[in-house]
Amino acid sequence: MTLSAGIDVGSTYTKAVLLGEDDQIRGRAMVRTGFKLAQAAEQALAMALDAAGADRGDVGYLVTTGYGRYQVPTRDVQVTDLTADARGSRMLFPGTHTVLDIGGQTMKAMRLDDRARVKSFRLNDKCAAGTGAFLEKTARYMGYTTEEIGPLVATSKDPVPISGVCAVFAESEVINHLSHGSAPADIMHGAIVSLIDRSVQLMKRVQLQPEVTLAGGLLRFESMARIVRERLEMDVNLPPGDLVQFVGAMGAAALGWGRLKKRESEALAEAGQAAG
Amino acid sequence: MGTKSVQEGQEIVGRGVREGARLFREWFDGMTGVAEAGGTAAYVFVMGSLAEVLRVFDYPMVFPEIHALQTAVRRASHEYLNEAEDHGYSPDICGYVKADLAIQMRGGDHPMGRIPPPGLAVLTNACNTYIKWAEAWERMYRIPVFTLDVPGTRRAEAVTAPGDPDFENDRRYVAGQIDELIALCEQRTGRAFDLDRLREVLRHTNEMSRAWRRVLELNASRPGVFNAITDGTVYLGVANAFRGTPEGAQFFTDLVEEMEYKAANGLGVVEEEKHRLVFVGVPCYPIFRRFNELFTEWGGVFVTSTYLWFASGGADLGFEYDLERPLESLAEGVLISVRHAMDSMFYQDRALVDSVAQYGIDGVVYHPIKSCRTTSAGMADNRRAFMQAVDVPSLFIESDMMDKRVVSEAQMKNRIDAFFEGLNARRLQRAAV
Amino acid sequence: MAYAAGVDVGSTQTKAVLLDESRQIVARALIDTGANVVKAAENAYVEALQAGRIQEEEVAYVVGTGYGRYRVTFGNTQVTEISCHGRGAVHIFPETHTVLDMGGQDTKAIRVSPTGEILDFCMNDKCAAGTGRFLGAAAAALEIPLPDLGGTALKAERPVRISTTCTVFAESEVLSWLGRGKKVEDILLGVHQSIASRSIGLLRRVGIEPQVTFTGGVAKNIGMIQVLNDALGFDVNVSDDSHFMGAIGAALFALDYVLGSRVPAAREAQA
Amino acid sequence: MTTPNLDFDRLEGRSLQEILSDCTELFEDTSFPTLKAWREQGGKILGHFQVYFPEEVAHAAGMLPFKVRGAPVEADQAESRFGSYLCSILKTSLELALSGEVQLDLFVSHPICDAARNLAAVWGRNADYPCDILYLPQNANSRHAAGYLRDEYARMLRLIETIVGRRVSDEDLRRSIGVFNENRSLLRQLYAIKREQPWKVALDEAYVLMAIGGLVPREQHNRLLQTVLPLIEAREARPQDRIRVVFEGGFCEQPPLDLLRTLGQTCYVVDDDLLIGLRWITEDVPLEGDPLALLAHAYLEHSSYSPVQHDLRKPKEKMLLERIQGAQAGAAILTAAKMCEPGLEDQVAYAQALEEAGLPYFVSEFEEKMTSFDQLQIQLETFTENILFA
Repeated sequence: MTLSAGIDVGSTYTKAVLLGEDDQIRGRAMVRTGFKLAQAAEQALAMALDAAGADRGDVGYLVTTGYGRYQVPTRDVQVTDLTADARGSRMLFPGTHTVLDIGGQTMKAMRLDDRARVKSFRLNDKCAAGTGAFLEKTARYMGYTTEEIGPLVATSKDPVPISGVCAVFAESEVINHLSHGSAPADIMHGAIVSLIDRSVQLMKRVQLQPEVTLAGGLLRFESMARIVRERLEMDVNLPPGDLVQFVGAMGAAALGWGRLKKRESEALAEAGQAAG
Repeated sequence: MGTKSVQEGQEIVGRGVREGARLFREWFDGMTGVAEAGGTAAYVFVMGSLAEVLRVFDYPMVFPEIHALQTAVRRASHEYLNEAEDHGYSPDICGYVKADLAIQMRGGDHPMGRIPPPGLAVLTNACNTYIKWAEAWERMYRIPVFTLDVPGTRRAEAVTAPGDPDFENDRRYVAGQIDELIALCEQRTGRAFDLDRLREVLRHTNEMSRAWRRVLELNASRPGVFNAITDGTVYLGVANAFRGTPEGAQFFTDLVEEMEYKAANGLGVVEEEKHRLVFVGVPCYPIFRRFNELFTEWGGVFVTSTYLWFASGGADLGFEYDLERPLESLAEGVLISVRHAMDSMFYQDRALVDSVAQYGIDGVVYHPIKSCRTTSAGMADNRRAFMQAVDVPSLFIESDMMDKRVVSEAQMKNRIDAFFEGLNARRLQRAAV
Repeated sequence: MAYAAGVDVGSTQTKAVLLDESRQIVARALIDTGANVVKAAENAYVEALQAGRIQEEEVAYVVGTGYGRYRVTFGNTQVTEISCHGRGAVHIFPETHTVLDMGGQDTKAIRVSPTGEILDFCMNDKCAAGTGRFLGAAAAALEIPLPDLGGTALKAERPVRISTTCTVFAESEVLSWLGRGKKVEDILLGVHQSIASRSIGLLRRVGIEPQVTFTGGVAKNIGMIQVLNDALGFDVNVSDDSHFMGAIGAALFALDYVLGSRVPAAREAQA
Repeated sequence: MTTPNLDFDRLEGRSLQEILSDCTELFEDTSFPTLKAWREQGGKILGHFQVYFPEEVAHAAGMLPFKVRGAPVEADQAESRFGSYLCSILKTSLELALSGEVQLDLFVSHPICDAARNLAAVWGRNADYPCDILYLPQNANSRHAAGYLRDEYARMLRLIETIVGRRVSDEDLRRSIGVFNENRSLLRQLYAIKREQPWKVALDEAYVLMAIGGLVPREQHNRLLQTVLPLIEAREARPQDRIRVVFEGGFCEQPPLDLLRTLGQTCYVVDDDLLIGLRWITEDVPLEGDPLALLAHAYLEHSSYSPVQHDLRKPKEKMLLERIQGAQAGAAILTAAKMCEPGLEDQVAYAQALEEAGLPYFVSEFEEKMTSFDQLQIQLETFTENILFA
């Protein structure tokens, strides 16, 4: 059994996906990244292999992506998360032309051409006001964990406006709202709206075209996708369940198949030459 | 003035703000009228509008800075800024530029009516961003753009005067360009330039400048007779939109009467004036009223402001044209006034030191803004020089005149409160000595 | 005996201090602010009362300060923490002319008169980049307890040049330097130097006139003290009560009222 | 005193690698040893801030024209003279003066942007030598611009004469124009190599070679280029499969050298506007006639475009497309220094024009003081991956 492996070494989680030749997922796994990146990558890969009932020798090609893409010595090639996301999104939703990826530290918007190549892209400025970290800080400040963000916001109807000048300064805004009696759910809702508004702006900057597909860890909360739909006033694709976190790894694995086939045909050609 | 009856007095007090608001409304309605009739306007800027020339050709005039700031005063600027940013304009670009370009993209749609598109743009180099802004209209509308280049002061200690060879070189250059502007207007309108009409316009401008200068001087009285930020902005609107018109001249003549009356009768801006302040920079329009309250609730009154200097195109100098030689004098006046507007941003420390004595200043409020490097980039250093020259406390608060994302009222209040705590403590300390 | 109290409600911690009429500190309390600001102020105050075995009725005047100063519902008046830090610093170190306060989300440079009035001040405006918060984030990323941070930094030999980006990115910036093979202490010293550099920029705005008193939570960090001393070319004053400085200043303003020696500035103006 | 790292009289016989490494060392030396050496020898220095300064005028008076272009230093002192919303180059440039690392006899800025005019005023309040603004015409299309600019150059020359204490003749000016004509011609040759055989010289190498011109007497720079250009031509190097791009956005604030290295490893930068202030006159200035008038003419008629020059005949997006065509590039990197208003404004027009022309590009921002390039690297890789492979 030959498999192509994609490993997305993100700043918080490392995700691995194994794809068969039919583009079907044979195994996947996710581990916390920590600060030993290569180790996290190997661990995620090993777990995915277990899930697939395969072993390391079955991996015909290994593509890494994410912020630690260069830290995995066993890789065949690395690609950026944008390139990987583009491919992964197109696999899941063939009509995808725009991808929005919101991670802990970065926010990326990209527009794809018909061959799933990234035609135009934008990253958030190097200021955390527009990233997931902003939400996590707001939640933590009010005594909630990141995982509680989703259920919390589901109870809110009326977002409190949060300006989001600076993720740290936002705390004093939160204090202000709390002491004026605003509900934590509404404040959290406001913080998400402020974040989503930034992401919508980023998508407009790449000249958004439907369909829009969401990727990235922060979008695992159902309420996020709902708010994106509301602010964008259009439907968006959301990969089911925790698959939203695996879009990059899937895309990387798919790119791996492309390279694998190219390598095989080159090998064949070479063999042919040698024989002739 | 003390002889006026109580009734007369009641009519006079507040007339400037009332009339100013009415004129301002009228001007916007006029613009909407032009836009709805499918017309265009001459786009001009507050620092050197060249109204004197354009009025002769009866051009309707649009001040994009003013319609941009009105979106903030009317709490809609963020919508316009977002739209321009969606189009690729960076968050760090001037908010006025972005709001205006968004207005253009919306076909002139504005909270106060409709803005006609430009048929011609006339600008000076008083702000370099004017030039970049006009380049955007040029691309959008393929219209002629005329930059009247007014060389500024080369060194703080080398301000030239008529007669100096360096001044005369500059004057020649400005005069030559004014001729070219006139030729452009003639060509665009198909009308010949009318020198008598120019004289008439210059006369109205002279009356306005004389009165404007007097109004500013009258705020040296205690208590201050107008608020340089709130009332001052209304007056500025008229000074720009009605420059060179009989209405404008009349408004300022009346305003002098009002201010003289208030001065003579000791009628101040706030109930109890405790601190006389100078404002340096452009006001915080997204929370305009509240911004001012943060000061007035401590008894602080802005008696003058560099805004009233540069945003009137240097009209505070009160330059009066010589009607005997209108064109030569126009070149000289434009050069001197626009250069003065620039100096009141780049080399403002000395003027501020002078204002301390003239207005009896207790404190200076510097308000650098994200949008504007012209007014803001030199402010910290100007403040430093000012504080070294005189023992007057100052406050340095950064925000923006358009972008509420960088305006944090809580942060601002904290600093403003501390500033007044310091001013009060200082006063008590001095009283004790 | 009448007492005066100062309650400083900051974004992360709330501090309360009680003074007696001879300006001696008789009690302190420090708690995390948390989500309920009003409660935090009350709790800190009550804790201080208990610590000093003082009845609430014995406290004649309470001044609130800090971001939550208007939430000190039992306070008699409010004074900004800028005034309070200046006042507190001069009380503890009478030769103070300049105060540097590094707190959770902002850094303040304050020039004060010999009696503790504010002559000039500057704060970071645009965002929290380069404030003390960066240290907390770096400590978390490197899994070093906050109190050990400064000591670790001082072991550095070749500090890394850190560009002061957003505080929230401190973690990834620090990790990326680790990834590039830099030593923990070299990275940490770089972080300290970068924050010190920003702070000195603020100090220069108000003018650096010795003595300089260093206050706020970060003043507990020996690394920061050392880096500041090196950069300034002289030693800054640091008190054991550095993080209580705002509350001490507030209590001093309250005591003015009690003793009638002078009317607190804020009260005067907003009456 | 540190001696200059490079001995311009002993270039012969040295290897290209040695010379390049010395040049890099000199370029990165933020103590500016060549300026110190010049002053030790009794020379005077004119520091000019970006972009369009006629260095011939300073050279003719025997002054060393020093290109003030910021430096990778902490703006410890300058930070307190400015607010938050400002580009880095302004701060670090002033820092060089405030820290005493760079001592000048005259500082000149132009009204290229609002920040630069403020800089002249700030510098003037903090320095004990004259700080002047050379008011370049902002209305390049006026019939009166050439005459005005000639007068303005004459004013600058008079100011310079008061500093050096001697008259500068037309002959002096012509001699200097000759030196600079040669310098510009050599730089054009360097750029021809970048265009035609980009594998022979790395982006950062070519950049450093050019930048040395802003630090040393131009005669020495000429000698350096004369020695080095044939060595580069003779280099054994193989072309690689990389995309050819134009880099736009380096006309004023300069990206850190590491950023250029990162860029150069991924693609061939076949033309750019880096340090355009050292080569903005695009044709030889004639040696016959009134030299100041000829220099003024060169500014108005034969100068490189940039976001801070306004000429109705030269719409910037059209000029960029010409640059891309001229260099046979297939893509563009549109970048701007953080907080650079003119640069950021033009990005919009550039992007639109490239979009219409169907040329791939990406938009980014940089800062002279940046130390991590993750963000840029991701953009660059995504860009090239999607052009070359995917």
